[in-house]
Amino acid sequence: MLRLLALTVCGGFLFGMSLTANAAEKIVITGSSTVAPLVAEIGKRFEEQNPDVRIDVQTGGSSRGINDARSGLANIGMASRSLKDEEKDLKGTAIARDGIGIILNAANMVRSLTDQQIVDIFLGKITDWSAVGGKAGPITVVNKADGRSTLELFLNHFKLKASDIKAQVIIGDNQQGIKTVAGNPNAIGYVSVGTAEFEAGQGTSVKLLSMNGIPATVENIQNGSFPLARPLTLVTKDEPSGVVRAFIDFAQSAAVHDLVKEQFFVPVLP
Amino acid sequence: MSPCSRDARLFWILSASALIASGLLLLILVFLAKESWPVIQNAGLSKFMRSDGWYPTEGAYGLLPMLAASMAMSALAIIIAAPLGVASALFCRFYAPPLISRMYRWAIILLAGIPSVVLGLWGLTVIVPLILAVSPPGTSLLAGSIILALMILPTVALTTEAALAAVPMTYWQGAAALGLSKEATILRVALPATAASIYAGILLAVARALGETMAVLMVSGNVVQLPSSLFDPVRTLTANIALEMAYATGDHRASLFVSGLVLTALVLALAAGARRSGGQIVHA
Amino acid sequence: MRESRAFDLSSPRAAWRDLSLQAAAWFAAAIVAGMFLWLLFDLLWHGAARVDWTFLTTTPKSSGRSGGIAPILASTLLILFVAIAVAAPLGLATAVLLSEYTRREGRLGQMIGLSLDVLAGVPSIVVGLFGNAFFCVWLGLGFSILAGGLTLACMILPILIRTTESGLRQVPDEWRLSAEALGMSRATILIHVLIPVAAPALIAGLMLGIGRAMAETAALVFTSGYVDRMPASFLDSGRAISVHIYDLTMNVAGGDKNAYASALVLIALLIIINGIAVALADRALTRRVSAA
Amino acid sequence: MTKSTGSEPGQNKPAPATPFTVSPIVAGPTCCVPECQIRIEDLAVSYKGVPAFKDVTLDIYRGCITAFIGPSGCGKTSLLSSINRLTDMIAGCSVEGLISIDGQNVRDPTLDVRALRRRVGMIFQKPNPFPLSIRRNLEMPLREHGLTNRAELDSRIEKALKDVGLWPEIHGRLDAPALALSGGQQQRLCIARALVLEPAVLLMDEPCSALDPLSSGVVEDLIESLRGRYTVVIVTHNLAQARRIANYAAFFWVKERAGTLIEFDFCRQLFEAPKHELTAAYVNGQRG
Repeated sequence: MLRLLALTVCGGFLFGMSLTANAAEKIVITGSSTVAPLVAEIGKRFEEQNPDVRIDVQTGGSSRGINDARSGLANIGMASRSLKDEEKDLKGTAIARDGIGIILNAANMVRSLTDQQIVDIFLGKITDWSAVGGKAGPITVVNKADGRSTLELFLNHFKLKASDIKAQVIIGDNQQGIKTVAGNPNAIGYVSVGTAEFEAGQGTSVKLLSMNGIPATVENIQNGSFPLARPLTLVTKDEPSGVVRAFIDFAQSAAVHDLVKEQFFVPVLP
Repeated sequence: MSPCSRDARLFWILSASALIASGLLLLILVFLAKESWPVIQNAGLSKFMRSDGWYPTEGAYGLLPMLAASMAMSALAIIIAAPLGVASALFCRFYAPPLISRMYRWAIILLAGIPSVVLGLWGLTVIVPLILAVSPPGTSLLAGSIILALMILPTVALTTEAALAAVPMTYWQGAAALGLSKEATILRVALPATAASIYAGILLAVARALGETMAVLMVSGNVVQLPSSLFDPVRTLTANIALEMAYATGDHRASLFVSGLVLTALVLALAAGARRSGGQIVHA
Repeated sequence: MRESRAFDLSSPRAAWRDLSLQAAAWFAAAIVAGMFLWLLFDLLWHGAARVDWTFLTTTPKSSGRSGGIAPILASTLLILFVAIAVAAPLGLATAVLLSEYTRREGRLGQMIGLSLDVLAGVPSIVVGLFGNAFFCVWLGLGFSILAGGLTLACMILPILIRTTESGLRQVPDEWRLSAEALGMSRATILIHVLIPVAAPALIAGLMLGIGRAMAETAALVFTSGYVDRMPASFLDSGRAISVHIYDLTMNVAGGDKNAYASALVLIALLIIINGIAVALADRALTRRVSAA
Repeated sequence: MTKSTGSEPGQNKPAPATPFTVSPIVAGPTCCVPECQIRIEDLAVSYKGVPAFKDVTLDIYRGCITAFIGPSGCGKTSLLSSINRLTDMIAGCSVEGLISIDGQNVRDPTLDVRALRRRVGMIFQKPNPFPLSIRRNLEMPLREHGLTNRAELDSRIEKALKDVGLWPEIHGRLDAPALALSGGQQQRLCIARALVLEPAVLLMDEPCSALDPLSSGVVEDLIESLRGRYTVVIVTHNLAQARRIANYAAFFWVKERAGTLIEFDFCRQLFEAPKHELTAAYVNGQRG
């Protein structure tokens, strides 16, 4: 019985080894979990058009994507933000845009909040909805975990420090934010505009707030009027060439705009 | 092949396997230590054993609240799961009609195999709103404990059941001969005879509870604070790693590995402590 | 052991205590079963409509919102295969060493036992990071099914060893003694008597391990990866079903329906594997002691 | 290690290198020529420093049945297990003194224990056939000792089963699980399992005590039929049984918290005219 097992193991390994010989040209892409589903879909379409290329997309966060691109572990890194100043040695290409919108539970009576009110809520200076014109109830602040690009964008926009925010719930990925706010009538959070719009359309109990009077819609992100937006970026170590170049060009082209919209992001126009 | 050399060979194969198995732990520890070394060197361990905030990007590394949260959540979970698990095993073994017993066992085994993500999702959409109705924000220490309890219950139930199955027939006969009632036989004979195994099962369950990540992340709120009530949102060490690892670099990343190191040390202390007292149970 | 039903309840006090223990057992079972059924019905409610043959046999489309999970199922099973193929022999051998060659109080046994208990408690995400650093990068396996399987093997090893060891320890000493008295080698008695008798425990451990392995998310994201293409070899990256479920619920808007459906498939898969394991154990047992 | 491959010991072939090759049985069926086969001198066994028995000196004669009698806890079983060195398996057990079989020191650390155990079979109190088929139970020890020839295996198995009288009962279902047999059948199978290796000595530790009277009688008859062909050492609490089947008897008693040999003699002598008053009291049912 034991011997049989051992044989199977060996057989399995040999099988594995033998099949890798047919490796086509492979592009490894790692990074932001926000960007990964989109790039994976783009990759599939690219593979269809270029049968001898294989594109492996792995997730792990923006910082990871940038690190892997820099160290050469990945051909391309994915980041859900623009490159920081200390990352300017790398080459970044935006393939889509994403807006960050404030969401409330759909049952919340509050229609709009001023920037100051949002800041006060997130700093814990306002703790009850009655202070901003809603039905009395303790505010549940839903914040993003430290290090996330969404958080950085939010903090930058409102000129806040991570340690000053008084949150009741801290979440990781985008959908967790939507699910948390949808389940709590007194919650406030911020998520990707496209997905929130989609979820609200699907009947999920969330609604997007206007910012500075500008409604949080995909349209307003596209025309650049919505203030809280970020680029989804593909990062390479050097000026890309060969298949990598071809892929990045493809990812920017109009041929993938339907995929970008399918993921509730906003295509970048050349 | 002569039996002697065959035995010798067997022994070497076995030893090599055991060496690999326990070597794995050593490797993991070395890996953890190596990854967390830079920040320990820079900031010192004492900076982690504080509760003045976790803002690694701003140089504040207070792990204490998360350590407390991890311990509190696992303790609560085992307080819920241990009685339910042992009672489940008793139910399966002594009280349930054969068909129900079989089905119930299946349910327990399936429960053990439900991905923590699914449990977390269910917790977030079902349990959290229930707790929210009592006291906001719903995502809380209590929610995490309930989900964890569900997750580790099968471990307790299955190990207890296996241990009960192994109680020698003579014990039952002996108890029956003494005219002991069923209840007395179970409580005074069967459970004490299996105490060591049940204990081991509970230990395994606590270790799993301490190490659980995804479900906890989804339902417990993840706010870094010392919990003062069951309804407070808390962040465990594992959730901390999962939330931030993908986005961390440099000292921040290293400090997350310190979280892992602290957690492993906690499990080690637990296992060593249990081993000491467990040994006494075996001899008693 | 239902013979114990025949116990005589002599005094009303004892009868009352009997009854209350029985009630407590039923009550606990009802709570657990209730929670489980609630969970199961929740999953069925959200996902049952999606599960059909097409779902099982087509590839995911639009990041998994639509389409099926065929490549994901294939990757999951391959990862599981690698994990078991590595962990089962290693675990069995270690368990045998612990139960047959070391005394429970002995130093060596204690050391190995302690390290296993700790290994069982290392958070899966840490194991995942370790797997990434060790198997993917250091051994050069990259994001691959092989690396994922090996990482899972590390995770299920302690469970496997512990249950198998306790199974072996429960085999009565008589057989060891008589084998010894017949001048037989330990290898023979192990292979022909002890391991078959302990097989149910081994299978129970394996089931727990498989359950845990299939449910694992955190460790696999970093090792077997995110690629949802049909794997062509063990060195390909392949998305495991729990990673898929996590991605659909937490990262892909509109993926919930397929997430629930995938969870149902996962549970069905567990039922099938468990059924096979139980049948195998029963057969092994009845063949040895039928009519006894 | 020495392991004779072609020739099976017991065949009439000179093999001086193998310590346990015995010359063909010389003792007649009535055990009329007492020839010492096992010599025990000043033997003591202790477990973790607690003595089980000490100061035991006695000779066991070839082809005869020797019974060990005495109350529980006087070291009979420990003495039995030290003869085939099963005491090695028990942690904390230490043996002192001398045991030799056919002049070969059993306690020699360089001795091949497997060869020893092959020449010294052992039967335990509880029947303990392996959870395998009847055939596999008998086949496994043979294969273990290097016999692989199918025909030879079958003939040896048949012979052993015939020797223990099981053959007529079970020859049609050799592949049935051994644990499905009755208790008495299981014990006879265990004896067959020991006999199949063609040992010179059989150690029996209360072989009938776990059996019902009928099965016990069958096993007793079987043991009696082994006289002359094998040297049998039997521990028993059944004095009548000892009296019925044994040629020699040894009486043990606990003195100063350790078992010791009180009297050793011809069985009839020991029962009918014991020299020691303790023996007299015990065999007459006044003590113990």
